[in-house]
Amino acid sequence: MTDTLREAYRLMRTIRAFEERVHEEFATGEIPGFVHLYAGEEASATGVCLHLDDRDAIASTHRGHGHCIAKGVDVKGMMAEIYGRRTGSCHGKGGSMHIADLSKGMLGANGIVGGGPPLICGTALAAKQQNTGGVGVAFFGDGASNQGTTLEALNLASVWDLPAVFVAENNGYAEATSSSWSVASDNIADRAAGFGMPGVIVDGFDFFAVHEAAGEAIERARDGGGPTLIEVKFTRYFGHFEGDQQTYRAGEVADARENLDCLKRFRTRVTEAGELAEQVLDAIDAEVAKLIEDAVTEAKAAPKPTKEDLETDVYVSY
Amino acid sequence: MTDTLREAYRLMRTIRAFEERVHEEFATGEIPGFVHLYAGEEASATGVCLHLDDRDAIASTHRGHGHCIAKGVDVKGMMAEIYGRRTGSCHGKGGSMHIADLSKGMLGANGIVGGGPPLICGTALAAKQQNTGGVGVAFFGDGASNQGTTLEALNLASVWDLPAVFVAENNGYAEATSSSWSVASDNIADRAAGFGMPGVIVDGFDFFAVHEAAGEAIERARDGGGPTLIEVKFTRYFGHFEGDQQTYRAGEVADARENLDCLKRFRTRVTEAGELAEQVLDAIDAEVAKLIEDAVTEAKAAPKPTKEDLETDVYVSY
Amino acid sequence: MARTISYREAINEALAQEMARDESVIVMGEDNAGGAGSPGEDDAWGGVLGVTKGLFHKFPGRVLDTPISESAFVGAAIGAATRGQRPVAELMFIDFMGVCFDQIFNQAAKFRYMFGGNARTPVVIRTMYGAGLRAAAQHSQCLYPIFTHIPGLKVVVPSSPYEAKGLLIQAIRDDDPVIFCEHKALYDTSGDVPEDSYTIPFGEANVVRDGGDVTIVAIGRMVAVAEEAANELKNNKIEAEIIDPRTTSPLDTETILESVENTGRLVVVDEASPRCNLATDISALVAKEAFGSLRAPIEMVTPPHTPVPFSDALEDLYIPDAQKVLNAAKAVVEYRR
Amino acid sequence: MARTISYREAINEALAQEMARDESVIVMGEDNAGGAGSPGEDDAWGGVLGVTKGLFHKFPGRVLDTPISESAFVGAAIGAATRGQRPVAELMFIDFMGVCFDQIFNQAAKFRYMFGGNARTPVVIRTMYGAGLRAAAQHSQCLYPIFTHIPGLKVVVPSSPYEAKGLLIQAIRDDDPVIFCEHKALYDTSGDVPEDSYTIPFGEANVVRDGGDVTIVAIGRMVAVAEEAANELKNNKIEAEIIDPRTTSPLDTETILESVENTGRLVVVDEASPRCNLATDISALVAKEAFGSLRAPIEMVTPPHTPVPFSDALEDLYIPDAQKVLNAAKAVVEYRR
Ligand SMILES: Cc1ncc(C[n+]2csc(CCOP(=O)(O)OP(=O)(O)O)c2C)c(N)n1
Ligand SMILES: Cc1ncc(C[n+]2csc(CCOP(=O)(O)OP(=O)(O)O)c2C)c(N)n1
Ligand SMILES: [Mg+2]
Ligand SMILES: [Mg+2]
Repeated sequence: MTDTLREAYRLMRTIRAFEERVHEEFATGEIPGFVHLYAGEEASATGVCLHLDDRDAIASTHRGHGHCIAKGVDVKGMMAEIYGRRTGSCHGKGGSMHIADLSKGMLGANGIVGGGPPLICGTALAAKQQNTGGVGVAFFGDGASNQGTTLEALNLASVWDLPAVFVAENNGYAEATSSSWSVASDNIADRAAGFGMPGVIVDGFDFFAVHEAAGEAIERARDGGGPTLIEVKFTRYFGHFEGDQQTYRAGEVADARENLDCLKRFRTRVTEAGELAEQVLDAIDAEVAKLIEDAVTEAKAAPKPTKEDLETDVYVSY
Repeated sequence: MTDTLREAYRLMRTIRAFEERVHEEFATGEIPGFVHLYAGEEASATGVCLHLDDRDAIASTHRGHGHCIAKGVDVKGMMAEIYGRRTGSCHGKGGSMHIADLSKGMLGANGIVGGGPPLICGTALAAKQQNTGGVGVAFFGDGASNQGTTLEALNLASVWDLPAVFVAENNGYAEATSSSWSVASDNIADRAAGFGMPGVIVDGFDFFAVHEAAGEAIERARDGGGPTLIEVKFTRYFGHFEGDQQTYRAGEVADARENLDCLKRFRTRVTEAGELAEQVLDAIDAEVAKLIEDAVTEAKAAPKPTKEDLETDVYVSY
Repeated sequence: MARTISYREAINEALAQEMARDESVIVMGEDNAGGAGSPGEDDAWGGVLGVTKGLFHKFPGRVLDTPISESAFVGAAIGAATRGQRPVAELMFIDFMGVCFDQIFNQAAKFRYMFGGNARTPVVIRTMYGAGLRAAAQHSQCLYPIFTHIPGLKVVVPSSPYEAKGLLIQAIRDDDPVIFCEHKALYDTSGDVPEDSYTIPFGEANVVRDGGDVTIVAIGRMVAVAEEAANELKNNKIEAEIIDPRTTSPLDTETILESVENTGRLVVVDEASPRCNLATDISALVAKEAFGSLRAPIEMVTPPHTPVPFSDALEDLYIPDAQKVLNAAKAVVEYRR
Repeated sequence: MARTISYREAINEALAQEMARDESVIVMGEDNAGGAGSPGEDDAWGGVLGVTKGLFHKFPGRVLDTPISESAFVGAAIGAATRGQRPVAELMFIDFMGVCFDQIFNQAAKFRYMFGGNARTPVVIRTMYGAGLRAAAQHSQCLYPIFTHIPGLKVVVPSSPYEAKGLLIQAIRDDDPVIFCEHKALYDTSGDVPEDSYTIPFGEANVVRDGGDVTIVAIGRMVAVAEEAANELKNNKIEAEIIDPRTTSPLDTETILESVENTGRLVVVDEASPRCNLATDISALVAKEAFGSLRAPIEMVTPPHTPVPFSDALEDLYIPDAQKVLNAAKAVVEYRR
């Protein structure tokens, strides 16, 4: 259990540090393209993925860095990818919105809202056909919960009785649009009943709440009990993407950072309970800081892909 | 009220007679293409459309004849269309699956399962923008209730607070697939809550039940009370399309025809209550029989479209 | 040993043989068995036109019915393909691609490139295309040009039972996403097909008929139309060479160019809508790469730029026929600058 | 009076003028205002790149934010168009067509034909296309060839602020469904644009530059690339005629054919993927209709058959540039049979 806690903290801290740093680096103009940061939402990816292993696959979103890190994708490869380098996870061909590592069961960040849930029906089906006990987990946002692909996937997972978990990350906004407006029901979890599965709501700032709810859902899925929809509620710390002025928001971020932050709450809880010492956590912070520093340094120094790379990797054979 | 009852019976009888006759004619091999018959489901189209007028629009499905007749599309034009004649509702260009009459607010049968509900959000939006008090009604099947387009439309209608009614015609099957299997919730109406609207279940063999539920929903919509999902449960009398051997079915059709039939029940009820006399109903039957006979005769005698028609009607201007 | 079987049977046999050979092959689609949850027969349909009939009982648990949720189940096939399965998903009519295209062209087609080569998505999407069954505008389209346009997809358009079987087996064994386009008006046509399993490689055209006067490239069902025209042309002492590309992506450009270098004349017959279709694609290829050999304008025989009409009277005018191919071939042969 | 404004401003102005002129024009899309249900500013975004900014307050109740439900709201725009509105729906990136294509190509595009002429669907779908912003494979496609393939759709590809305004006003007044493709890398480019309202008719190409040695047909952003190449060609004493079709459907075939009849040489520059794209479409047109005038192979300058890469290093290689157009033009001018 101490190991799990340590790992949970390490993952959450890594995600946070990664995102804070990308935020800074983006401002310098050196990072190309669109970047969507996961800071504030760390407890979700971490609380879910800590239950997963090699049998399991996840599908992510445009806001994918956290899911990648939590599922074990190499952090340096990720940073290099965001910089468009040949040493990146996708050799610079994908970028932030397409980081993937299929060998780790990470099916990719996804530039299409609602792109992931159908794919996860497939990874869950494969696990079922192969009898591996594996599960599929689809992460998607409140905005994506209105995309037909997502809704179809919920129904299909139930109909096929798949070992799947649908994690609706409700951070209150899809771009500048409030989920209280765009989701016609009170909660995304209220949709679960219409697709024949349990729907659960958890506080996304609370690692332990997410971890517990995800644990139950994943265990049920592994045991043949079918899919679950988990709605995780929280706030993103940065804009929709880097560059977003966020004039549609009020003071919710400052409040969340101050009073709800998953890392702070985690630290308070585990130290007060005597489960992990402050020094252990501080050591992790330092270790993570170094990792991120190295990742950025190496990414910046790495070569970009060249003419030879342009037309490769389209097909296995053609 | 007597007028409404008479009209209700006339519409239901017209639909039944139309479909029974198309069934016979199809068997002779003279009707081209795919034909899906609405017999058995008459109370739905009729019970809903009797509340509608020129301000209102409906969208239908591949099983569209009943909706067309109930919304006032010319029966002879329909028959000619099914025969592919130049005198048909669509000049022979559409066929059974695309009969439409926009001047009557009938947006078309639709070859795409789930094609209609998004369109109806639009007709409802237009009514709202123009402040006509009009409503939009989308008919769709149990199979279509699993199509993402349908589910998205439910949410959008709620979010935009549209004067729309969604009528899920659950006839137990999508092709050969049972709705008890393909719809993961117990009822399609159970999905309404997830999209912030009331969900109602009615006996589709009972004209009065449909008429009442639809009346409430349509009135609420006209009054600015937003959309409703109505699930109408019944059985289709013929195969999915003409030619379907229906080996997936048990004795439900014989039972329904014998004990649940909407026309029989309607007749019993109105005659027993003394609202309409047997003779009045018989006279309608005779009138309808003649109409259908004439429609077939005229359709068979009508000319087919010619070379000159092939490339017209693609654009208003090009 | 070859027997005469139908296009439908050839496809069914290819599926059955590959399912027997490789456990990871699974089949899914609306009513691919037929009867899920119903009280009667549980393999009631075998697909809307019976192509997958019988597989359900032969391969228990490996033929899956689906709800009418094309995005979800096509996506599921794609997801499963990334995890060790070789799914064959049926998109009943190619016309329905509009409700699930994203999963095909933004997901399956791009995984390998976006992920820097670290993906393999061996999924086959079988789908029915084409006019001739009076199925009207939403059930009669070709649309393979759209899939051909997308890098990352392979597109197969078998013209006969023999091609159907060999190309489908190849598609299933292939490691890239494949769109397998079956012409609905061909299902009941017959031809000689070996009983044993065999593959036809992608990107290798079939020279259906040799001839030195004009090259006719024809796609899918149009191959038979071209053959009909070629018989008639022979009566006019014109020898047409007919090329069936068999796959539009990859396209066997070499065979086409060689033929045109020999004949100097080209007619392309494509049942797809005329703008940005295979006829334009192949014409452009030749106008670029074999211009020096061309002795006449390149003719394209296609339907008009209209949706597919319902009425038999119109549909018969809509679909390219042998007469139109004949006229085009004569025009290019008789052309004098 | 013309002033210099940006492509973004030109589009915004066209929308504002048409909304002022015609009450039935409404605008909808994800964050087209921005801020629905949120505590802060209620016109916070004006679309993801600010194109519709300001309209929300100018035209109360006529700029609608939407959930991320492209099928539903694009379908709603289409449905509303059949009932007296002239909706302009924004499909944020053209790459998202895969989740809503059915409503566009099977519904809007086919209504009029399927219903025997008894339908009118004046809907405009504005959408952003093209590479250059390091937006990677799912946010950088062109895809207008797919829409051009579909009978019943009109497709507009404005190359400058002037064309953008005049073509958008025409699109809104047009009675057919129009796909209006805005190149994301052009939003910040500027040009002279009349303040008053004006329309540019569909199907009339713009001859951007006269020249007798080679015809260059270029689409959308490629017009500027062609101009750059033409300047360089001039230094080589080669006079290029540049044609901007402005609409790909309808296509002004006459202007293209006349030019090639004069120059005898053709280069087509298309940013879309190379198979079944506009470059092949226009090449095929010319190889069929102007063969007698052609004095050289038809060259096509397009990206390779790959998804759009993310890294700036690769994306810059991917997009056709002036050097490639220059090389192609030189090749056809210098060609000897
Ligand atoms: C199909 C599709 N529609 C629209 C977009 C543009 N888009 C990208 S992210 C986003 C908002 C997503 O909101 P949500 O699902 O809540 O995820 P979050 O950004 O809050 O993590 C939108 C509209 C897209 N990428 N794909
Ligand atoms: C998008 C799409 N998928 C599949 C089909 C093929 N199809 C036509 S009708 C049908 C069954 C529809 O079932 P349901 O919605 O219950 O309507 P019913 O036929 O029972 O009236 C199917 C699968 C289609 N036309 N469109
Ligand atoms: Mg969100
Ligand atoms: Mg049904």
